[in-house]
Amino acid sequence: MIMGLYNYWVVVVLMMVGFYIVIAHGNLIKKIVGLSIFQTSVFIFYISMAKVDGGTAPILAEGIKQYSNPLPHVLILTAIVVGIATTALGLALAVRIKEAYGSIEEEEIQEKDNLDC
Amino acid sequence: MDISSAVFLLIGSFLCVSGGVGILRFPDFYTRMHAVGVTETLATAMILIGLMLQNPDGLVLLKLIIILLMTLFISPTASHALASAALQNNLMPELDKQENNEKESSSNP
Amino acid sequence: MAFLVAVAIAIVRMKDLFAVIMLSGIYGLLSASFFVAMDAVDVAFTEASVGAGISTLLMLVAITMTGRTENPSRHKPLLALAVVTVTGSLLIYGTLDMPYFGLAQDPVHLHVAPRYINDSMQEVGVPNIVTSVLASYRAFDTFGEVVVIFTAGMGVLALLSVVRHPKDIAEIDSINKSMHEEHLILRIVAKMLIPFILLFALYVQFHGDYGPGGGFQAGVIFAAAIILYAMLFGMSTARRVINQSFIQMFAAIGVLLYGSVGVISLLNGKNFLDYSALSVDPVAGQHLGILLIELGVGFTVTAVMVIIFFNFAGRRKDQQNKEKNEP
Amino acid sequence: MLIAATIAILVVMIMAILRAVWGPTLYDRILAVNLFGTKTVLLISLLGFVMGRPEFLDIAIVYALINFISVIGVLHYSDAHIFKGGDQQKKTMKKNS
Repeated sequence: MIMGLYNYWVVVVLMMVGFYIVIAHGNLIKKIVGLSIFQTSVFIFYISMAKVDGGTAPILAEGIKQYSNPLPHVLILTAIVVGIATTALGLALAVRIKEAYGSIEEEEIQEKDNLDC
Repeated sequence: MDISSAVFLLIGSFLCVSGGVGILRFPDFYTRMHAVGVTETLATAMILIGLMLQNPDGLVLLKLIIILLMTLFISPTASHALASAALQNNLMPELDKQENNEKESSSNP
Repeated sequence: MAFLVAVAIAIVRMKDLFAVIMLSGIYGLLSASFFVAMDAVDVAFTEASVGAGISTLLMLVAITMTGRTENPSRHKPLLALAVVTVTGSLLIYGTLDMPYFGLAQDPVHLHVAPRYINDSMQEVGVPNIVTSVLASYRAFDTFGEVVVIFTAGMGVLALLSVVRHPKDIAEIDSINKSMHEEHLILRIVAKMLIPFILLFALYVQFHGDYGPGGGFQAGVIFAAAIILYAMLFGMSTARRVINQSFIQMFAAIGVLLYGSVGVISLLNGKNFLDYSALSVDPVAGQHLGILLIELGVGFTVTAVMVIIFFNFAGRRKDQQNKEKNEP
Repeated sequence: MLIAATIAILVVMIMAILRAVWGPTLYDRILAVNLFGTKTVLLISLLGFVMGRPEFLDIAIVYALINFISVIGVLHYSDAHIFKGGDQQKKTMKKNS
């Protein structure tokens, strides 16, 4: 019973760690790292759903009956690459923000915005 | 065959663990570097040879050999780069502490 | 299963402020080994090259531009903690209804997957089910992903590209001269390794039908080789080898190749991206289609990764130059 | 025996993580990541044998390559030491030297 749901709990914990970083930290780079942790936790969730006991990797070979579910693998595979692309975009935004505001701390950026208004 | 493979694997894992203990317990960066750099290559080679003895099958053997070769190239290079970068950035080994003297002198490039 | 414990240990990372990037590299490696343990070899392949390699590098480059220290947070973390705890416990409550891990009768495994596992060999003729699902059954999705990647690359280009500065011939010369002083060993080893990496990337690209691999992974590995070259031999040298506009064209060619395969099958009277139209024998057509599409994916991913890296690094150099000129 | 080796490597990985979290200097962390990467290569190859499908050593090759590239990259970008907020780094260095 405990082992049965253990994976999902770890996923939840990881996801919450990522979430916490995103909402509690002001540094934009840190936030991006938090987002990527969140993302990875979703990946782990999908992949552990795909696992079948006694199954092996979904590459057909002779003499193997039980395969793991290939569909989540496909989804996650593309998601990872898209994830890196979006992470890069986020980092690019952070770099531009640094150039424009001289800081990547959320509060300082907001202060500067308030001064401008 | 099985026994020799087991022996190789055991030696490899022992070296791994000793390297791990080294990275945890040694007092400064260069000694840690020493512990890791020396054991790492040998341990990897041992374990890979152990695996090769497990399964003498064409393509798998080839891939293992490729991994072995690449490890032999890569890990000394990486260690070298790391040590020289640390040295260039003025990270000095702890030479003044009495008890560390011997270890330092052997690892200081 | 021992892995999950290790993954949980990785959580410790959040307390650390300066080594976050290093730890996120370790985190990527860990999650990739977890994927191997979970039989998802293709995913592990991708995560290995992406999570551990490229994303660590990109974050590092970004950090050199934005500064390394993080201000201590002035928020009250209690509120955030409360939100997180509540959400977390709700989610855990939700998992209680989940089917247990690894059972073969899970609803997930009963719906589409059996068809992929049982019929893909006859219909597509590719042993790697992940590849056949990725490139044939769900090719439309993958097309979308490729376009997303392309768009992200263009976004980075729009945000970070610097105005073309004149080619620094002087810099190339100085790098060539410094060859014997700095990074000598590194450069020689890299010179030996880079052809091998490129060859291996090609192997991954074309072996994707039979083993783990495919366009996404091969693209990332290819890009990693180019990035290694750019780091060790200087950006200007790398720019001379791989022209910026050329690589931009390459990214577009990848997407176009993918799309045109779809259009060809449309013109031949089948559905969009139905490769059976490409050849008389449907299975051979599928083979050809998958090959072409993986090629398109590989092109785009390589080009976009290289674009992203070049723009980050070029931006950084630009900033450095400005700093040098100002004081 | 395979299992024993796997467990040994897991133990070393935990040690490397500890060092990476702990590590007083930047280079300690890089060293730990490097060690971790090599151990992951070994772990993947061992896992392939444990699970009885050793065809997937490609992944281990990728790991070895990527590990090298990322170590070089990290060094390249930390070597330049143009960290704008780089006081911390200098402080730790002084402490250590």
